[in-house]
Amino acid sequence: MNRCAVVGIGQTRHAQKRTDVSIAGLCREAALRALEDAELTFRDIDAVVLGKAPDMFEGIMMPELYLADALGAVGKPMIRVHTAGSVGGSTALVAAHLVQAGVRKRVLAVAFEKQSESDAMWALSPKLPFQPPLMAGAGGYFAPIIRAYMKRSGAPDEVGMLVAVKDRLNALKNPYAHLQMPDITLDTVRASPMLWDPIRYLETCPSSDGACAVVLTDEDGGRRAARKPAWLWGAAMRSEPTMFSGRNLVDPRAGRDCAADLYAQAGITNPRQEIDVAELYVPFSWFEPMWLENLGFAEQNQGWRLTADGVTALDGDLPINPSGGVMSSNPIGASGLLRFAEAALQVRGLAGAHQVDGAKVAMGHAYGGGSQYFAMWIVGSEPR
Amino acid sequence: MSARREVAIVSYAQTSFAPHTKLNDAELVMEAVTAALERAQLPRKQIGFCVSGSSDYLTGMPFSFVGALDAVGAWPPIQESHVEMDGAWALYEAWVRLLHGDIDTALVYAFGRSSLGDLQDVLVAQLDPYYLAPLGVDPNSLAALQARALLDTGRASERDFAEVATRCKRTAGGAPLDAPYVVSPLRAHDCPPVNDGAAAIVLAAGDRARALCKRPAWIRGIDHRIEAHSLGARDLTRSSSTTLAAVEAGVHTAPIEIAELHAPYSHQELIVKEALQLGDGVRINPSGGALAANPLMVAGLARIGEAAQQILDDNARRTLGHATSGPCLQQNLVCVMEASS
Amino acid sequence: MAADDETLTAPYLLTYDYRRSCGPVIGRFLAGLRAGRIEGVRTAGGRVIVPPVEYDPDNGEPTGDFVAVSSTGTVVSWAWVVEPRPNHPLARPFAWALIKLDGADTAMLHAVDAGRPSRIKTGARVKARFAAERSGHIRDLACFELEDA
Amino acid sequence: MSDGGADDKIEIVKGFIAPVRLRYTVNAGRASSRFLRGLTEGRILGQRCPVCHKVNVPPRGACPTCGVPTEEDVQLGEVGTVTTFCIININFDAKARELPYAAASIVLDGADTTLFHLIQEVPVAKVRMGMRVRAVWAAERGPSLESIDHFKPAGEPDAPYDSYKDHL
Repeated sequence: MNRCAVVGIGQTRHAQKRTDVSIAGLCREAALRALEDAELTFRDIDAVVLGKAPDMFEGIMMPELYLADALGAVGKPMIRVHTAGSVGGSTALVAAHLVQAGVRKRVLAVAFEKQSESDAMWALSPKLPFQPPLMAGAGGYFAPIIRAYMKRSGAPDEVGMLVAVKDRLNALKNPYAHLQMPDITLDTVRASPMLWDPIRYLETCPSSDGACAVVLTDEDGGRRAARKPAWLWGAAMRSEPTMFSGRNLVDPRAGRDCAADLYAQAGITNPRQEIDVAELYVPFSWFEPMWLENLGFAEQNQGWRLTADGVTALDGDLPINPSGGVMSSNPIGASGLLRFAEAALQVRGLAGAHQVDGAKVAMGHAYGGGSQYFAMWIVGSEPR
Repeated sequence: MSARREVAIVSYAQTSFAPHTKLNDAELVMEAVTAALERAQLPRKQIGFCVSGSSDYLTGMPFSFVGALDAVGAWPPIQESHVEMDGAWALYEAWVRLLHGDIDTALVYAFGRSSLGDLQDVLVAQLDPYYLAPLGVDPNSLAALQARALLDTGRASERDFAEVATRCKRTAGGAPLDAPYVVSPLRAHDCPPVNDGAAAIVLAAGDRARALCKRPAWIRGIDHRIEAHSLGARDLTRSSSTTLAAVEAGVHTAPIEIAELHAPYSHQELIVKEALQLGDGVRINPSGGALAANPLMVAGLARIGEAAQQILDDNARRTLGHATSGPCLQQNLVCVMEASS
Repeated sequence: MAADDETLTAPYLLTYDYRRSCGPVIGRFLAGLRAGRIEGVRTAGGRVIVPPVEYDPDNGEPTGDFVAVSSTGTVVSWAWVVEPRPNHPLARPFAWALIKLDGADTAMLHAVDAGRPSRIKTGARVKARFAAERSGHIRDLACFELEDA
Repeated sequence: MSDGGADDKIEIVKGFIAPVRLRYTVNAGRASSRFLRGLTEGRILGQRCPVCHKVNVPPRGACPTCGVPTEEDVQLGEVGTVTTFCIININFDAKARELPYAAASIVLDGADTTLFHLIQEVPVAKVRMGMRVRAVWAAERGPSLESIDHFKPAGEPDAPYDSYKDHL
């Protein structure tokens, strides 16, 4: 398997409504920034991989067709990936697979969502015949899982609020982040409406328009990169069914297996010690401690202690989501790729104000569906 | 770079491509996947990588691929991916993944129920949302514009279209030129039927392929290319992306015996055949192609499966499968298979 | 809701009013249509793309200045619609056509109100018919009509 | 429809409304049709996997972990255990419900997977994990999970955590 390097990263300014751009314009904003970072042009790209969540968000069936010209894909291979919420991560992995297999030298991965074209709540839950009635919205699926985690771990109610504050304060250091809430405190989170008990309004992610793009190259491209590259150490994906007997939604086995595969590829035996920073897909604040356990950063029922002890803060020992994470920007299709891209930015030392000092090994993580689709990568500042 | 790993199709199966099915997506996929795995005698739990192709817009429901996963038995958790495209592109992804060398088998499946909506309305959603979709221009009309452009070049006639239709549809009495136009210059016999169905392919690498199959269909080359979306920005009478993909896939290094072309409209077979530079000795679409049965998101994968089956059945030594996506052959994939490694 | 011997079926209407945002290039073109004129955009290579896009369709590079083009042009290809569908621009039989406007290097797709199929052919000259009420939408071009009509 | 401004000054058009109206005929498939017919008749049907013998409800015609077709129908009890739940303070439903209300994952007696449904006839503050609940059928039944109007307390002692901990 060939080495793969991240040599260009771009993202849009994320916002609730980017009515200043077309869908192509949104994607190009990210793609052109990634190419600029890599000091490449569309002519240098061998293949384009596009990811986004359901087509019904924008009402465009298979938008890779309409976006081919805008993304410089004419005359090239173009693939459209869709693996639910993990799609941004899967997009990066499908692109990396092309390089690792030696099929392409330079691949552009782009993921986006322009939620302002519709209403995600509607697109996720149209009134379909024969389907279970919609009783509780998206949070209604995850709130019972969080309750189960709280009961099982004995974590105090405050942990979810700590994550909500920490991620929003991190976002203040990220000029691309959607939410900019300088005044957020534990008290404002606590006072925000309880939407799906135990989830409060400020413990949920926003709905955003945005795109992210990454340029991946082979080893040669990495060594000749315009700026310091991030080197791919491991890449893994896992899926499990939506509903089955004995399914552990708090600690899904697909996530555990995916992480185990990832660590084996990257030669990591103690993720807590060996990974310097992680960008995890945390759409509800409580998923930070849950994923810390699922990914092996903490023992079962102990993940919340890392959060409570400040380990996951930007100046902590294991910073989680220094970019502000999904809690601060959530263009659904792009959210996974943003996690992967932010991990790469960290080991390249290019994360700006939210840079973690001395980050050499970073993890990007995405999940989707009913906590059933997982995509992850580990990148390092040096090749492995 | 070291020599690429050898990857082969070791089994293919499909459901019937009926005008309408009573099965849901998972039930359709179950039928195709089970048959493909049985033919390869590969237990479900030994599949190394799984990838599927489908489109939510066929049924109007988001996340349709999630439910179809039930048919795979994804436990313990599996390495799995999905393209919102024809399954032919899923096959490409599986081929790439097998080149890595760490896994030896892959399952590819595609499913689509075109009969639930009206494709002439649904496929409008595939178009540029600012300039084309608001005009409501339907796929038959777009294909007709392409057909007219081809007629204008003098390279084909309506009689040529009818001959393609007669051969593919095998209808009694052929395809009469006095039949009324649907959208001129296309008649009903020049347009694809509406079908539901699913198809599955098992891929294996190297010795694993030899162990699973007496006569694997080795993938000698596979490539795909896309063109500009705007019809006015390209020469509709040529399929430049097919030509590019064919060169990359090594179509011309040796003669092709049988080609399965994904040409939903009769004139598109002529354009694709020309783009592939296939000689007159090549048997085209013995399966009937997409003019005989066109389950969207499946028909492209089925072309590759049918072309592979000709090798598996010892009917041919070198075959070609082609898949297309988008209006007027915007995106094309070419897969060349051979009997011996 | 119908039931047959085996499976249940039900009608389902997928309906939503999407909110398109145009950005500077499409938005300017549509503003031009609203004002009764057609504009293209020039690529670095000098081609004029109509309707304009933010990128060169050949290589993805940004496009440049707006260029006014004629509202008359030539039919490059056409297809005759025998039975218009409800969402088509015209309710009577008409032609879809790819039309290369004078001054443009690419053809645009629109409807031609030609009356009957024998009146249209490749190479026919057509001119834009603007809608009486315009709102900044591709359908501000009601259709095209034959120049010699 | 656009929200652009006056012409001549080339004030660009910012956007427009793009209506989509697509008509489909949804087909429930074999397994769901049996389940939905059962609900119309006031019965909750699951399907047993011939390999792992687990009973899935709602049945989808396949065992999701074994990947084999499921055919054997199993009629389930109307009583089950709340495995976990949430309390909803905003309305998502077309039907306006009195807020707050509780929705729970319920493992029915005889089933191995959970159904998600409303819990009523009890103050939300009293809903708890392990609570035993009973289905209350709607006055008018049809091929929908809404044939069960809600679940109410069954009046039985709570189930021990160990009995449902694998159904979270």
